[in-house]
Amino acid sequence: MNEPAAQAAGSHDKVIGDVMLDVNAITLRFGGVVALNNISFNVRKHEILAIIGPNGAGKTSMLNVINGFYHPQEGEITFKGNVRSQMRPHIAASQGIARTFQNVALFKGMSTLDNIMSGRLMKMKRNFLWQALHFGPARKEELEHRAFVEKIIDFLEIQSIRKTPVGRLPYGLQKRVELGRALAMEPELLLLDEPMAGMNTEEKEDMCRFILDVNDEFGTTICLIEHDMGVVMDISDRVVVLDYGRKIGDGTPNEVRNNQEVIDAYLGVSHD
Amino acid sequence: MFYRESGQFKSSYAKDQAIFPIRQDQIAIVLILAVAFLVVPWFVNDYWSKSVLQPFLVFSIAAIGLNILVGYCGQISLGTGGFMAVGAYASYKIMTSFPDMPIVLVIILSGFCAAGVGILFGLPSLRIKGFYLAVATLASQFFLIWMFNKVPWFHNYTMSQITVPPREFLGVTVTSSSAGPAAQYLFCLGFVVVGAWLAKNLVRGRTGRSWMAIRDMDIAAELIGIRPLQTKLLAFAISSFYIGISGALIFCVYLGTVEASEAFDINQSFLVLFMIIIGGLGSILGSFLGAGFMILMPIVLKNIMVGSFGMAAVTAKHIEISLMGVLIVFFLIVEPHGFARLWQILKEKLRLWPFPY
Amino acid sequence: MELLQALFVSPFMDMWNEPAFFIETFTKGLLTGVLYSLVALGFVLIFKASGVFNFAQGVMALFAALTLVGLLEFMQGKDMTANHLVGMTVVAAVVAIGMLGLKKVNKISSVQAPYALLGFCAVVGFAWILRTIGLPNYILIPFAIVGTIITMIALAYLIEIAVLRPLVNQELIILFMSTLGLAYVLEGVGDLLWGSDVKILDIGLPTDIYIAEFPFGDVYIEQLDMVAAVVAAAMVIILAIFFNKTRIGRALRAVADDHQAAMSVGIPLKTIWVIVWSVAGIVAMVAGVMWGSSSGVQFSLSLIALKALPVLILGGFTSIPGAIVGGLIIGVSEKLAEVFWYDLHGGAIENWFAYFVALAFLLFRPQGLFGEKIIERI
Amino acid sequence: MNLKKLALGALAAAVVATPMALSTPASAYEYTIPGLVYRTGPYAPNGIPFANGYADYFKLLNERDGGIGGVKLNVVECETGYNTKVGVECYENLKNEGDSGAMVFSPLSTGITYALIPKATEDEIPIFSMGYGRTSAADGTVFPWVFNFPTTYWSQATAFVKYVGAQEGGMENLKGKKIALVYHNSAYGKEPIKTLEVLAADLGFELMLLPVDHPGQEQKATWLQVRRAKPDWIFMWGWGVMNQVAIKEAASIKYPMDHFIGVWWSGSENDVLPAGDGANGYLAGTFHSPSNSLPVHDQIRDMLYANGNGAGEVDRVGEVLYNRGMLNAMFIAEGIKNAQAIHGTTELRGKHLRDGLEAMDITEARLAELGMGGFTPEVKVTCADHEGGGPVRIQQWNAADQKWEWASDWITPMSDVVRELVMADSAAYAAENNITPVDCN
Repeated sequence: MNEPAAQAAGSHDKVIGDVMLDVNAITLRFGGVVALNNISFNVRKHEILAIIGPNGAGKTSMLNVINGFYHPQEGEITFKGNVRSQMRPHIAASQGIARTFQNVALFKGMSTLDNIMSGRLMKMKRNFLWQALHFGPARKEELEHRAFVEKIIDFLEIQSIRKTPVGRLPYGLQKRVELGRALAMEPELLLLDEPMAGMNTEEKEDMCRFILDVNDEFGTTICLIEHDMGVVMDISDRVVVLDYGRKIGDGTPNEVRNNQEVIDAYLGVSHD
Repeated sequence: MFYRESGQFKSSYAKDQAIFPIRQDQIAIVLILAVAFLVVPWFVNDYWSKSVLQPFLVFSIAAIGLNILVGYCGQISLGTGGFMAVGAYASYKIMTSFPDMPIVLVIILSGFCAAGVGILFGLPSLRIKGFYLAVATLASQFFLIWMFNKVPWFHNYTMSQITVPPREFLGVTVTSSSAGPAAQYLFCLGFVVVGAWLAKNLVRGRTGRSWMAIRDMDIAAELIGIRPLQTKLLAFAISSFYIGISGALIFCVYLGTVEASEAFDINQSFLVLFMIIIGGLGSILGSFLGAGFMILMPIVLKNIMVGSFGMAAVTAKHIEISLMGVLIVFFLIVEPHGFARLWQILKEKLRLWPFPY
Repeated sequence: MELLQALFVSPFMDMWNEPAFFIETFTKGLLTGVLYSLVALGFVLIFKASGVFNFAQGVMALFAALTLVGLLEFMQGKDMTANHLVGMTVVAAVVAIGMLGLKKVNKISSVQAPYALLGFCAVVGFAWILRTIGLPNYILIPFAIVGTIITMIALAYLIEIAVLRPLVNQELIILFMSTLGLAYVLEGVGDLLWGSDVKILDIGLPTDIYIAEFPFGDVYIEQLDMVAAVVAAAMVIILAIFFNKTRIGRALRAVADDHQAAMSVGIPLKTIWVIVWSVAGIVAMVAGVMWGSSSGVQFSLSLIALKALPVLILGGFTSIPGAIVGGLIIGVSEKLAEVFWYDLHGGAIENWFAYFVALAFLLFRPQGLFGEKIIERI
Repeated sequence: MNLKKLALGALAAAVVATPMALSTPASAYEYTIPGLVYRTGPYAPNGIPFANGYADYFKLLNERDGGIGGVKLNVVECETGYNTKVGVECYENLKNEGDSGAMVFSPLSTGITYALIPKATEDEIPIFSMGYGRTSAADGTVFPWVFNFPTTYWSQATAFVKYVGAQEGGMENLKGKKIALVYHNSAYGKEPIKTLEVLAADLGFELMLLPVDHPGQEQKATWLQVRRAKPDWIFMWGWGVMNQVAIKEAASIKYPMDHFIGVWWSGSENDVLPAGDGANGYLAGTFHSPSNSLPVHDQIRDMLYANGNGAGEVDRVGEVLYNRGMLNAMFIAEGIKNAQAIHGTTELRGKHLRDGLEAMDITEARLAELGMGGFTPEVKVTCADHEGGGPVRIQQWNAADQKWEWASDWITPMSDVVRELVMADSAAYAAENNITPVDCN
């Protein structure tokens, strides 16, 4: 955590591993609307993959499919060698997929600390009877996880709002807490849905730094959606471009930047 | 002035996570418990015990139970009366079938019976949400009451009005009318204190957090790995467990005789719901404050109007009903988050006093 | 085996063997369902426009019926106790306040503040004059009905000021509980003003029965129920026209769709709420009259709200056709179940059976029969 | 802030405590007569006239006779709303009220009666549940503190069957007849079932049970059943709105009203008036006259209502439930008078009144003295028999004159049947609660 901030993409040397998540020919329909049309791509271990595309391109739907919230009509997903076409979100979570949301999906009635602690729920094993007694193993477990969560709080520099109900926090901080909750799950794959939306430049820089640090230090694979092209080009190792439910580009930032189809899709649509 | 937390440093997470992290609170709670356990029993008479303290205590348990379901897990239930009836009739059946069973065990077992029934009627909560669920839980209310009224096995083939036989706890009679006011009060108090402590532990731990996650945003909760069905059903079970214990205590200790369709009708469901909303959703303390308000307020109003102003009982009752309504609306407007929130605000002010900012 | 027989075979054989009785049961179920629908309609109107699950709807029906009877008895020259006189005065005062309210809602009426006082005197005076002259009932009854409608409008206005406005944007459960508080207030005040005796409500509705003769037997139908069905149908048609054809109706639908958006295009939310609660109050009055005519007006009238709840979840909280169809389904199914499956359960199952029917529907359509489909987004 | 809260709390506590502290230092000894009334809630229409009759009679005694033996009667009403919880609160609140403490409780609710029986036994205050409550309390050896004279639900059920038998031309003609029981689906409504089942087995009639759930606003299905099964007779154990709706529904299926008999809680003016002419001929059991023109009524009108002291409206004096409240009060007053004679003092408490109630022996001559000639049959209570085995009479509604009229003579219940059931039930209660029966010899 003492590493200096924002490094440019590719300038840090890291080992991109094997394919971790393989999305194969996914098609998702809502009634007559085709939200995703025969999409295939993969995410490799330890990389930062960005999914970009104009509004309504199906980016969020794609994340929803990956973590089991939407069930695609066709295609399959292979995660860490397990093939599946449909599953419940909590199973995705237990396999190591965590995510944040476009519109912050924190538990508004709970404090920052409790929100992040809730990310540890799956790791806590003692049943409710032990907890009711708050004694022995349950107490020990609670304190261990508290210690872990405190590390995340330190990492995200949100110590001062530890006990504040998140409903009262400004948007930027809420996004940070949400990242904290996802990190608390110690995920292998972290899905971030527009982590920087609605932030000012300074907050964006902070968030970039956190993302890169997570990728670096915890070795977490990250798949993110972002509209800010500057950010995308800076931090991602690879970019997938969606438009109207189709994949129109897939490659390194530089490749994508020069892809004619992508340029067409974005023509006239200025995103910063 | 007296209420300061400055200078109290928490040197471990354990201390920070204690139920009462602030020393003044610790002292206060010890004092309250000491008074409740050691002082009150010497002074309590029949009137205080039967009309004020016992209903307050047993309804506090029910309020804690319902608060777990509604306040923490966000599932609105109007079936409280039905689950209370399960507790009451279960305790009657267990008591008469196994006359030698200790009364504490009887009441706890009754709680488990209610928990089982709660799980059963909690099943629709997976698909039905919000007010649809609230109204659907009325099905349990009406069905359970009908069943206890209908099936003679539940009341040992006599009248549907069941009466508690005398039972002893630690050599002192606690059920039936031969029990003294202090004994009954202490018996209820014991359940309340243990129940509140266990509930507090639950809601501040992993279980409570998964409930609150479901309450605040069930979709997101599922995405961080919470299983909605299990979590909701656990809330239904534990909530019904408390409510069942409360029902068993109402039957065994407080009233001594009940009839399902009268003692546990839908008004009880609303009463307990009022308690937790006036007291504060998602707060154990609020359950107590709400129960206190809803039990004490009518008595206070009545005694002011009849006792002090000499009003006719009936006029006083009409005014009391209206006033209760007005007070409820008033408190909802003043602080929709209940007395518990008011108390919290007061504490924050006290901490800063005499400097308002 | 016997259980299966009693469950699946003999009831249907009974229906087949006794066609006249089956028709009668079915018809009575439908007609009862209409009465349930009337109560449910009030819930739906309010929920649609203000998102409030108004538990006071039953008590509003009681309150309206009490006011109607009270006014009527007053004008008929019945001996008044002090309470009744106070009651009359309070009703007049409420009406006056209501007129003040109408002034604010000046798009509908241009009543000025001083006229409120005049209105107050007019109500009391007019009622008093009618009382003194001793007019026949067919003149008094319309006046009493109009008086009650005005009272319900005034009540809606008061509720908007005292309950809805301070609680705007609160959570739904808080609003729900506030209507329970409101129910207490109305119950206490109603009792205080008009006493809690049974009052006989006779506004000239028929009490006899209609006998339909079939070759296979006679079918008895109460005329009161038929009137209720006609009135309910008329109300639904009027409401449909009101909602679809008038300017206010369009505004109402806009509010129902999206409060914020409606406000942003200049629809006065508060006015809309007053209107909706007034309409619900009038619906409550009709329900109160229909139920009160058969049992007398008394506290129990307020408990009919409980019969409307399963209708609500079955039909959907936001759907007027849902309330109607839901009412009919509940009415018919509970009557058939109670009567033809009697041997199995021994009676008195209607209270919970309606909920189970609704629950069964809900498991397939969690948003109710006609409710809008819930799409989960994140 | 804190102080303010504390002060408020203290105030609240003081207010709660007031009724206990406020035992007014009376100048003269007074009897506290608790009136557990319900003038609110779903059963208020029935509770109000009863409470008025009860209060008026005691007031009359104070006005006319200066109390009983010179001791004034202080009726303290407590509103229960027919709710057991509140009833218990009322009991605890009133049991030590005044010099005498509560003399006797008449809860007028099955639920409250059941709840108070063990408590009152413990506190030695008699319960007088006149014609309601726990029927087996008629066994004075197990329930020495409970009285339910002049008659009980079970006696009434047998009296109904006897009446029907007489109408059918002999008990043997009951064989093969069908009798439906429409009942309030609660402990109260289920009271007669066992008795009727025993009689059905004995006499060979068929018993059909039709429960109606509280409140009974909607009974179409029940009456469809009746229309289908066409029972020869209908008995009804109803209360509150259930009565009005049932009578209306019966009329609208053209059921012969003179074959429809209500319990004494289903036979008041309230119950029949909403049905209008349809209710004409409806029958109901009772244990007192429906007259409103006995001397005692005139005295109440003259001495109370003329001076604006009446509890209700003057034209409702003498209604069925009003009379019943008055009768309840009369029995209590006679009990007090007996107790004064037995104990030789006027400074009585509840435990003394018990002896007075147990010595209850009301003769026609005594009734005439009280201005109640022919109001109720003679009653004699003994240590073992707290019911008095009183007869039941059937009254019939005359819709044209809006009056209840006698439809039968006094019918003696089948005491042997009832007594056997009473003994069995009270023995079970005694066993369950470790009660040793009192020796009455």
